[in-house]
Amino acid sequence: MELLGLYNYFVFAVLLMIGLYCILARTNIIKSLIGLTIFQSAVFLLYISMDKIDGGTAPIIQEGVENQVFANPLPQVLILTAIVVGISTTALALAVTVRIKEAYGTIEEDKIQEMDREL
Amino acid sequence: MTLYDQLPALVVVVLLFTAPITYMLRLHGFPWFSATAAVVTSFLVACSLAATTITGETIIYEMGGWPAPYGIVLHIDALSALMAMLITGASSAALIFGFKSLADEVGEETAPAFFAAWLLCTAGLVGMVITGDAFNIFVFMEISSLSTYVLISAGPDRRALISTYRYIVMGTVGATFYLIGVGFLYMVTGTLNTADLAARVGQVEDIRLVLVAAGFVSVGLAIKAAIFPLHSWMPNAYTFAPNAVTVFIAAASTKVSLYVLMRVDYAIFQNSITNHDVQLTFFLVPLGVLALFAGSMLAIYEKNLKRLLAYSSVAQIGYIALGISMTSVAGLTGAIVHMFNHGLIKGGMFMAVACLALRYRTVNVANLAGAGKTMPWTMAAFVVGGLGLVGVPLTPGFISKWYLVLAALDEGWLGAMLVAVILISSLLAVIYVWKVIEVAYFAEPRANAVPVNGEAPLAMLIPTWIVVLTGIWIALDTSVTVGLASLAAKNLLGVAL
Amino acid sequence: MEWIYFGTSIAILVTMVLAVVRGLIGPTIFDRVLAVNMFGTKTVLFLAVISFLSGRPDFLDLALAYALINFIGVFAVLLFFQSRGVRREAEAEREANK
Amino acid sequence: MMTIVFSLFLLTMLVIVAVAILRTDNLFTAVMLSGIFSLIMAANFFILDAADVALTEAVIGAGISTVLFLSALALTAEHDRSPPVGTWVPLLTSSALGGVIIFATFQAPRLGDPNAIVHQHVAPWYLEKTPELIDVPNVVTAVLASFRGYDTLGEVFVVFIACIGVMSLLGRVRPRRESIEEDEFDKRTDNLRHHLIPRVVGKMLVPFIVLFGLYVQFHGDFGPGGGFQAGALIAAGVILYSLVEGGPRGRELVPEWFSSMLVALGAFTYASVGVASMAMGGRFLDYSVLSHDPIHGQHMGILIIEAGVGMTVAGVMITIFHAFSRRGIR
Amino acid sequence: MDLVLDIASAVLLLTGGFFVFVGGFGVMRMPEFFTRMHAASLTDTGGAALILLGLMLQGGLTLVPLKLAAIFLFLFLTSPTASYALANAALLSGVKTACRNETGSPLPENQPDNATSRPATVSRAKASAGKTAAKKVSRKAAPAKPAKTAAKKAVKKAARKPAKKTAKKTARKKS
Repeated sequence: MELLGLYNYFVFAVLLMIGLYCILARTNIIKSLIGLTIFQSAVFLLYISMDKIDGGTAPIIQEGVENQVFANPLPQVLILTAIVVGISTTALALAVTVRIKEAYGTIEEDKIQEMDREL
Repeated sequence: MTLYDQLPALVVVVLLFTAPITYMLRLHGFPWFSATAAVVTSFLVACSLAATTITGETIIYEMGGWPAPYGIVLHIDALSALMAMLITGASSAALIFGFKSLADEVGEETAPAFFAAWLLCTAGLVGMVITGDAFNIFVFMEISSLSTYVLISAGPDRRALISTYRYIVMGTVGATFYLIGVGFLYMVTGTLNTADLAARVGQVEDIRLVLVAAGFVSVGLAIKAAIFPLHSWMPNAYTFAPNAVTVFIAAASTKVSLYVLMRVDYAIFQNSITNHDVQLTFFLVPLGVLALFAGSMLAIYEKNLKRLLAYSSVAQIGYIALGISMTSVAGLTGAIVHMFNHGLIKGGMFMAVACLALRYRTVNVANLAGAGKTMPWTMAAFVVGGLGLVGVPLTPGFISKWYLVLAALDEGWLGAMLVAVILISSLLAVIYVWKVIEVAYFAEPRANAVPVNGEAPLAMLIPTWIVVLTGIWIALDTSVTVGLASLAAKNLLGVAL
Repeated sequence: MEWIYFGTSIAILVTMVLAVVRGLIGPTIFDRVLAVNMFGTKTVLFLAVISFLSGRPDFLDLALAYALINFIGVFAVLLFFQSRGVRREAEAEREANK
Repeated sequence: MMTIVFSLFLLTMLVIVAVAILRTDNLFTAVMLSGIFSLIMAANFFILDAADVALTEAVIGAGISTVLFLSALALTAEHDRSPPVGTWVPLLTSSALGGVIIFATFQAPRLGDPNAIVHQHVAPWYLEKTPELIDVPNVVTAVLASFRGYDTLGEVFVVFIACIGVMSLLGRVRPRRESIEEDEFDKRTDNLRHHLIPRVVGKMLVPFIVLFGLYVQFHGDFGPGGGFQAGALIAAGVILYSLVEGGPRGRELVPEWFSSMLVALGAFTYASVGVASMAMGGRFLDYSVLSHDPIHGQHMGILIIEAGVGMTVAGVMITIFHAFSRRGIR
Repeated sequence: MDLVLDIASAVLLLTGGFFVFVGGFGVMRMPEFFTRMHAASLTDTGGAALILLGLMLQGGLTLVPLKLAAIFLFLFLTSPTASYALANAALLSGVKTACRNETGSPLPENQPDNATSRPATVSRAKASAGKTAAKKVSRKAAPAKPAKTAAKKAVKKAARKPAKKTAKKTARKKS
């Protein structure tokens, strides 16, 4: 049971690994960006895992219900911020990718590197 | 509440508030004007904050009126005021300098977007410096990095795009690492306020998570600060950005990450992890030494002048890292002063390069033959800056290296080695600066070279020389920078001891 | 009643797993889109049941939002196929004209 | 107990899908799978009692992000053609990273442990004081908009700058294609008008989505929701319209100058609430001074800034989508 | 009364859960895309309807049943639409169905991801430029591994299909 309670963290670690590997090993830009979103999502998982409390419920106070236990609102707020930051980064990176494709005709980093070296 | 009480917030609010206005009002010439006005205002505010904090006072400003661990507070001491001054100063100098060259490179249509991005970049950097909340640093880090991506991608060459992409990936990974570190810290302390974190992290029983958090924060910030093996995004980003942008980000942006690294490490980890000074030394000294050598060597073999200066920045960041790693007042003073001085030097040099680029339409060292004759003032500014990089007396570089050497001498055998390293790398700096000077002054222009029509316009030359002369002045009268820096260093270590 | 909810949600979860497996093995892209779509609807149901299970049925807003978003995703995919088909034709034609 | 069972399912699926994303060499498949990934993540957030985050992740992660990736894919390439290079270094780096984290988290508090430090220090204060100081039922909204309003301000500026970036990158249009006559090309790539059923149903749903977005916006104080989710939902409605009717008509509905002004206006609204509270003698973003009654002031402040957030996010998402879609036809 | 409601909703929920599961099973086990789609779309609507109805009975006299009804309505509208759209797209890009197999022999597995819409492409290219160009295109467009088979299939298919539409179109274009 103890180990199961830590499962979230292990999954966080594994997702982080997959994301980083995807970023580092793949030369295709869009693939790397998908890796980047996985990488960021992993961190969301870390924070949200912290907010859970046994027998708790989402931190929205209900009228007329006494003695409710609420989950921690702070990590949720932070992750709301982080999600929006993440999509902003992704959108910007995708726009750059489209321009790269138009300028170079490819979105494979190694090929782009070759093209630049010729200059 | 008087206006005076609101100053800490104003330094960043002015910038944030002006950005949407700049974007919305599409009048001719307005974007540059409003951006400059806002940045200069912010600079003046930062100066007045520095004047307050030089007495040793720490300003706490509660955002939204909520008290410390619950709301976000701004935490301004001598160090943050100095950094805010550096950032806003560099930003205003680069804007004033770029009045002409930016109009060239950016164009009327995209100007509102570009200057709004510029404002937000400055705001993000200043926000990172003055905030007292670990997560807030992340938010403002993202503001500054996203706007830096936008600014770099405005570069004319198509390689600007691929450098932007690399920077986005590296920058996001770095910021995410930082976020993971903050998450672990939050997990063991339950708070995000830096002062509160510093107090509570000492009570943590199981140090493992704190240690890993320290690792993540340091590596993440090292990526953002372009400390040597993690610098790969930087040279190209500097090279292909518009010239005025390079002036600004080279002067300010990596230093802010170094500042955060220093602040977080000294305020939070030094007093909670036993032997953390040793760990810090083991983390930063090898990286710093490697950065000094690798950066200088790469600069020596580089043909593109902008990239040459970028590699030299890699080396100079090595100095700052060395200073941070020494955990002594002299070392920290050296590091902080060097952040400031290197900002000035590099800003001035990149300005000179921008002048050269305007006339020569190229920044290849080989094509600059004869620049010493056709553009004497620009090249003179470049040479003074170059002497500063080497660390010749009477230049700002000398002061900071002097403090670094003093600090190193206190460190025993390791320090002696560091002194040797610093001296050798200064010699290497002589080589790469000389390489440029030799071409500019002594080489004959090629027969087929494009004729160059004289000196850069005064609108660019004057700001360049103002920056260069400020550097000289700071080298002669060290009371402000060294005063603030040693105060800051004592503050940082005072928390640690 | 709780066990009924639990059983239903497990059934839905298992179906989600099956959908994911279909998404993984393909073989055509349409199978994957089908899997995504199906996964989306199952998520809606899952959330609806879970919000009853946890005693907070006021969270049904979420399920509603999911239902809407899922639909938009399918449209985007459809448009993507359409433009892809045309793009490939254009490429082929260009190739042929050479 | 049930939470753990559900988590087990969902998290395992998460890992499997992530591995599949890594392994596939078809980018379209990868995008589809990352849509599934986001949905699983959102469901998992819901299990972990983070309703607001689940809503955001679903709308932004599974909805908007997928649409953006598909738009970008349509403009770039579909296959990941390169074999992985230098496989060893990334493998070692990432396994070292994972190893360090697993090593570190072995002592971390287990999921849902009520004695964990995170539940002790700051969090109870928020839960306890919110009814008294701000008096909105949704504590997440209270923390987001008031206690940590400065963070949210920063975040609004992050999306603002993203919008600026995308506009300045994709704003300048390139010349039209030559191989196919342009109206033909537009007609066949840009809309779904000739599909009768999707067209009817899609257009029918648009007003409901926007209405639901407004509901989420103004109900955010009482239930899951708020400016971000609402903005993204409203944008999703407009995006749906553009998908069905084609980009040009979508841009007629919400002209580009309007959406980009909306972005700046939202950010401006947020910042001016802060400046107004400064002018009225409070700290920056101290809503209590906005009205004679502090709680009423807080309500007012939260309402206005959430509206600002909603405007910005909706404007940003619409602008970005239009920037991509316009790139496609020209 | 409560008990009756409970039992009714339990029956509805469990049946719904069963339907949903059957749908998932069908998606796993059915031999090709259109049959899988059939399994998915039918149970998507049917199972969802049952489950939501079962929940509605538990909602009491609040806003909850209304929201559930809204979800139901949305699913009822969107799910078939999505299925239609998907089936249409699949049909147009030439995913093969079991029913159209002339020989009656079991179908070969559909071409994997990379090759789905190739037949149409090739036939059009062929109509305008002849066989050699078609070969070139298909070989070039296909990724390294399934290149040979895909090209072969594509050419075969192109030969089998007269591609009337395209021929007409090109004729118009030429004139």
